[in-house]
Amino acid sequence: MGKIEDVEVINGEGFQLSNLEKVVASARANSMWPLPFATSCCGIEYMATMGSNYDLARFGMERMSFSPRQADLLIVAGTISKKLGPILKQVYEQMSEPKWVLAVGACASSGGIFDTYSVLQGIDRIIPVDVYVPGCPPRPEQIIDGIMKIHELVKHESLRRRDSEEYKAMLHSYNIEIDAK
Amino acid sequence: MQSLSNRKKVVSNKKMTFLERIYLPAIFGGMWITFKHLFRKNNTLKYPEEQRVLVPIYRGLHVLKRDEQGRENCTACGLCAVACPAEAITMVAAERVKGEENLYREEKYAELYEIDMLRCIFCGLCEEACPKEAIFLTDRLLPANFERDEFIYGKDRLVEPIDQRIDISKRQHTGKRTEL
Amino acid sequence: MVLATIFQNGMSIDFYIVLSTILFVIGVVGVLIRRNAIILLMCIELMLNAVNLLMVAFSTYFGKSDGQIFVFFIMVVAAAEATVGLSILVMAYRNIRTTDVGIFNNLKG
Amino acid sequence: MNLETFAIIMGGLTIGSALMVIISKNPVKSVLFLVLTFFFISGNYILMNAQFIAAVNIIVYAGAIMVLFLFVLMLLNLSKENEPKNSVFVKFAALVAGGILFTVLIAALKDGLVIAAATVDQSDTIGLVENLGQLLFTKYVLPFEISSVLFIAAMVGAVLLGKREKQLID
Amino acid sequence: MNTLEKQKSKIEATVESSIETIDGDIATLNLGPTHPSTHGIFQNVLKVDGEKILSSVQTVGYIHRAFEKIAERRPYSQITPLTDRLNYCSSPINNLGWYMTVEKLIGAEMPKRVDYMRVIIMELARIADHLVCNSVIGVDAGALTGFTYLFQQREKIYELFEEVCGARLTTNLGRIGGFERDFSPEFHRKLKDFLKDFPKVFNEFDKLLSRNRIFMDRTIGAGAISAERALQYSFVGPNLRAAGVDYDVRVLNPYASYEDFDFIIPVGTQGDTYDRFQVRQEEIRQSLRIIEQAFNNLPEGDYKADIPEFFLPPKEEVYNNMEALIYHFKIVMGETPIPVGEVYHSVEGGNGELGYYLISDGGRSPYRLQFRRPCFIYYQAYPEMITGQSISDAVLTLSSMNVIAGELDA
Amino acid sequence: METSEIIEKLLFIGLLFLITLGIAAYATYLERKVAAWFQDRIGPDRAGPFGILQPLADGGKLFFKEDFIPAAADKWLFILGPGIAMFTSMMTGAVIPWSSDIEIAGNTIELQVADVNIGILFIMGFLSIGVYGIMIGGWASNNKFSLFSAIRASSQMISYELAMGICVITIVMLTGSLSLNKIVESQHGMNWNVFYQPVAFIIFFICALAETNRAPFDLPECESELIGGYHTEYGAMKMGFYLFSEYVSMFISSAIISILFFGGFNFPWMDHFNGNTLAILGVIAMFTKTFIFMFVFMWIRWTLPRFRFDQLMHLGWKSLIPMALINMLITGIVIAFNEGWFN
Amino acid sequence: MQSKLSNTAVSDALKAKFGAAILTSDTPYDFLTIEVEPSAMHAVISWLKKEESLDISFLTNIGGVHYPEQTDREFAIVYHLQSMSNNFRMRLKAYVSLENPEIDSIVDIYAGANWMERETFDFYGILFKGHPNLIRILNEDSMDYHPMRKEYHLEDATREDKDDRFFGR
Repeated sequence: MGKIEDVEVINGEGFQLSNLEKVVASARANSMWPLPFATSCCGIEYMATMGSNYDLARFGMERMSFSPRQADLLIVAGTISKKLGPILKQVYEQMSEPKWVLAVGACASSGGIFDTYSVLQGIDRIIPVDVYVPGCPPRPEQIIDGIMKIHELVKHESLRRRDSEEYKAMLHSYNIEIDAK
Repeated sequence: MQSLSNRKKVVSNKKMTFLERIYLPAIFGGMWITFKHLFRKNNTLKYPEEQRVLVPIYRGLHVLKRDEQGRENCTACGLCAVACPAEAITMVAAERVKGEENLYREEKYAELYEIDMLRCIFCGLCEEACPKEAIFLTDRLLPANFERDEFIYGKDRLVEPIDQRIDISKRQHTGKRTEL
Repeated sequence: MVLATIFQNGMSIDFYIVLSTILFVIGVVGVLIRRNAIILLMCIELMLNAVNLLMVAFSTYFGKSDGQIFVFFIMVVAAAEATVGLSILVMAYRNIRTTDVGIFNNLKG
Repeated sequence: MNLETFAIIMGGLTIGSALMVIISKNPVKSVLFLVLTFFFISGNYILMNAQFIAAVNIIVYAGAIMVLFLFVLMLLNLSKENEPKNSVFVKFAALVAGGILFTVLIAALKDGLVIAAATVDQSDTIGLVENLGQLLFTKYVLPFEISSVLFIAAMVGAVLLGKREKQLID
Repeated sequence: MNTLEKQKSKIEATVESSIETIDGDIATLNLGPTHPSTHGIFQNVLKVDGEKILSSVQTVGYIHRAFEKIAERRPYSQITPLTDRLNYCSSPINNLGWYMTVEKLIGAEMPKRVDYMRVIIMELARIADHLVCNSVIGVDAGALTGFTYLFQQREKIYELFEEVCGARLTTNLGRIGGFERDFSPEFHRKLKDFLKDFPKVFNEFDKLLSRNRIFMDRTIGAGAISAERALQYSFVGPNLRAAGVDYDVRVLNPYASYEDFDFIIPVGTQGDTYDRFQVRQEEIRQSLRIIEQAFNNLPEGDYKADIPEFFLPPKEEVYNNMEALIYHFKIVMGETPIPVGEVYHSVEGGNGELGYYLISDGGRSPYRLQFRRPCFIYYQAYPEMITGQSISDAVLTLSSMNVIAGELDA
Repeated sequence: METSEIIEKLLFIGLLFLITLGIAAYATYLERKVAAWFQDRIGPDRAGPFGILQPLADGGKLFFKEDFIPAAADKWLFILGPGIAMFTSMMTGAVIPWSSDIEIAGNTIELQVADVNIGILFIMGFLSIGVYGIMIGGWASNNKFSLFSAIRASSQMISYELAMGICVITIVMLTGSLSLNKIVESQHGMNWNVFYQPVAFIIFFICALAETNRAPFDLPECESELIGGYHTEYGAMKMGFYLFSEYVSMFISSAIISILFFGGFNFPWMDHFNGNTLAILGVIAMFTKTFIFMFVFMWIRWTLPRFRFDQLMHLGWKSLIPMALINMLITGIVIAFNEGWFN
Repeated sequence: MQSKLSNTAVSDALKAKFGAAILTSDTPYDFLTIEVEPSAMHAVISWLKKEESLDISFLTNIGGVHYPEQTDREFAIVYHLQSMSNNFRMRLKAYVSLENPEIDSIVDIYAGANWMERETFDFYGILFKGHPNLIRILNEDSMDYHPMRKEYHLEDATREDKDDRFFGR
């Protein structure tokens, strides 16, 4: 994810899905339970997205899973410092497959204005990111846009992808072992 | 403690009346409030299908303006890059050569102009800093994307297309002031 | 709905005598071999239940309700015993941090 | 499958789960097996058409007493398998004692049966609520009241025991 | 040693070792860093006996972003986006407080109109801040619906900010010396609508929780702190007022013409969660009053002060006027001379006295800029407030203190 | 029993099973929609028209999610927990009379799986062991939050069962039978128990909220304190089972409330109908009442804040049980008076 | 609202009480600023709190400043104090050297000073004697320097996507 692989999933062989896979993929897309890893400003915009005016529930996402075991989508909203990095990685490792990561806002995606000694310059240094949402903080529309992008990804993912060698190799490049939960 | 300001007023009353003690009236009152909302029209924006009209001065995606003759305004002075708190702007200046007068308004122009949209915090300081009416923030939203590289917006995506001009006339930094 | 009892279907009472005796003996053996006080209490419950089973079996077999009434009283005693026993255990655990009867035994005096 | 085989299988399961109660290393599992045992015993009650007793057995034993046991186990966090072992000799002695007890009990009960055999009257309605209630509030009304007193005493005792002394906290 | 003694020592050994190995009824519970109730990232390691908290140790700094270090490397104008991200629930207050600090340093006088406009913006921001806090108390207590009602109103405040500055949350609103632009007619219309609609919804929310016994039982006595202890811990803002001290920077050290407005300072009695909730509720009402007063008496005048060396000239002049162009370059490059000196200025932020301690050596960026961050200071009282209470109380106390991670960790 | 009778019963059980599952699944949908309506939102609307495929999407997703058992957990009990939760809540439905008998092609079909003469005790029994699902799951997860939740759940359920049982006893005193069928029959037309026992109804309703772990008594799984409570460590379909069982028990509890207090399948002017029409109208009446109560369950959840644990215990032991006892005493005296004991 | 105390009154009172320990007194922007001998700081703050006529009993904040050019006075520790009843604010400063950056902790006077002092330690490495738990608070424990000192870089060295030439710094 995050890396070259995505493109393959969308354009390559993963594109031809069987009917079952299509059904499962659309079920997954319509029922993504998010784990909001909200640390700062973007968390407030995420709350606004949850609220009545934008209503994440429309996407079947109002059930927040604070337990990583039940979550499908890790929404990282806000600054991730170097002190927090290992915790984020642990949360990611605890999530069950299939899992996706949405980096919301400049800080989570790249460090934003906080190019400092204490801030991680983008969470993609420690975990694979599927979709980045720009903005500081992004408007709820943009967060929803990111979620739609994730849906696009989910709907084109084959059931076997998570067992593939490429996927394992990709995780390995982040020092994440499949069994290390 | 004595009052510091002479304006103090105790606002929290912790004594419960009998009706409050037996839970039910308050519970039914609360349920009545939520019940009324059952019939209220929701004001949810169905986002991808409906779009909210943003204020004209919204600080969204940048645009590099052209003048009336379609020439790029930017003269690569670098003020925007200096003013950027996120250090997201990169530019390489070049001298205009003969024959390019219809492309660039000033004698210098930006050969390369990149904004790292993931770094950008949309504070609008570049717009304020620009002395040449070249860079503006607009009321367009930046889409999410899959790859970090795709957020480096070069001139291909920043400069307004010559046939689809972007209206920024309502922003205050155009020199016109919105009157009350 | 009223079903025919198992004895009317030709079952012998011996079966229940053996069954409840075995259960009772399992309870006794449990008391003897385990050292965790909570398990001991549980084994006592098991023994009481073995007796209950026999009571009900006899009561049905003889067509007298008295046996079943006694089951209620046994249950009452069992419940009372469990509450008091467990609260003693919790109390003891708070003081000596164990539920090992071996250590309870040594704490006298 | 007739009722008899059904009863025998049920009996076997009862014994099996009762054995697991004392064999399981983990007290929580012991509790769960005991609950299972109670279920099988209730099954036996139903076979004898003692429906009321069966339901009460589940409600009281499985639903209340065993929940209490489980609650205490969880409260004290005793789930770790750190119970000290008795010696093999003790275990052997316990088995022998159990065997002897078994023989004696069987013999005694068998005798009792022969004496009473004459009075057999296999009615299928004695387990019903009406009959039990009638008996409980007429013939056994005194024991019934006494048992309620016992309950109150047990409750008071449990509350007093459970109350932590002030000094312990300070 | 005889057998009896041996036996005794053996027992004692067993008992002792079992105390060590079995942690029994005292458990360690990790509240955070990603626990749902923290609403930000900080950690509380609780020692609990059953549900009762015996002690608590906090770890903070999980989103430390080195604001004060950044501030030493950025020109004055670029520090505003930093202040946005301090207490992000009410960033305009931080923005304007920062401008006022710089204005104090350079000795600029603001026109009345700027002051009044600032008051309107700051009070709106305060409402937004308190709305988040109080609705989150509801969410943590299990009543989600009130949160959604209030957030619809909060969205309206966002729209107002958008009208002024073009952004919702991290506003970067205004400039040193005034505003970027005047309030637009649309802003006036929206503000009128807001003042009309908001009280209804707000009262609905109030009715849902305030006098509901379940909520009262949950909050009364939860996380109480006496006025003496609160002062010891340098509490300020609503949390101090809940303890009964009517300290408010707006009244005692008025800035931005706050002395012109009539409002009361709501206080509580015991400093518990219910007091904090009620104080914030009343402050929202008072803020509405202030906004009404300021809005109805909005003076005529310019939306900026006359300080050409600091306030960017209008674009028209930059294009046409050499002097303006020079000012423009100087301001953007940060080369305008700034007086040497040190100032301390404080405003009443969403969480209390938000102070700016600025040392200038005349350079383009501050020599030292320290933020007095109320969250950081009062969060250290949290263990004292929750010791002896239950986990549920601790959760509610945390949300009622309105600890904002951005402000806490800087 | 004849073979045809057994087949008929099996068919009915299968049908009931499917209906219960379907209703539970759509209760999740309804809950999300109702919450959305209360909160001025839209709720799920992208999975199918009006989002009606939302439960299927959730189910499909959970089914294909990685099934994970934490290394520190007790494997068998970890699996057993959700199983028990689901089983106990489904079993309760077995004794509920859905309507009067129906006649198809000359066969009389009872719309009840088993007319046990101690039906109400059967329900109480399964309710009381329902807590095992939560306790086992919470304990087996080997997570402190789960354990806390398990402890909370067990003490909460035991406490509220008492008051609930006392309310049931008052109803039994009125009816004179433990059979649900008899209880329903005694409330013919509009002769509903709620008019005689309003206090018992309120207490029973509160206890039902507590027994099904619904707000304001959802302490075992309140997310602001215990993350997910007993199901913190559960993912995939096992967690789905837990969520599902909550809705199944909500459905069954609503059915029981309508049977005990609102006349079950009785409805006003039912004497004008007979035979199959009566039975079908009865089914409709029964389901209408059940759905109304499910709605009220949701309504309460989205309105009220939750209790603190000690306050919950106080409410149970110090208010509800004494009130229920006094209510039972008064009922007994009135019944005795009516039967002429004091003459 | 007007302050009930004047700057001169407070500084005179302090000079009368502590004499030589009060090094300088200034009022930049009408804000009383007093430099105190580091060793006397604890006593001064404690006295200000106890003295009822002044009642300067609220600690606003504590911060450090690094002046690398001033030898032996590299670090300033700045205390902002406040009297709520008199509506009066003042600033106390003490300078310590780079070799021996030590000052007495005031946690025993103000409980709220705990984290402020920890933060100052974290940022500058100033040691507060008598502090109960002087460890890093905001930064990682593994950090081996005090980042707010002027000689250390602000930036994260790992950022690749920027060209410093453009930013005039």
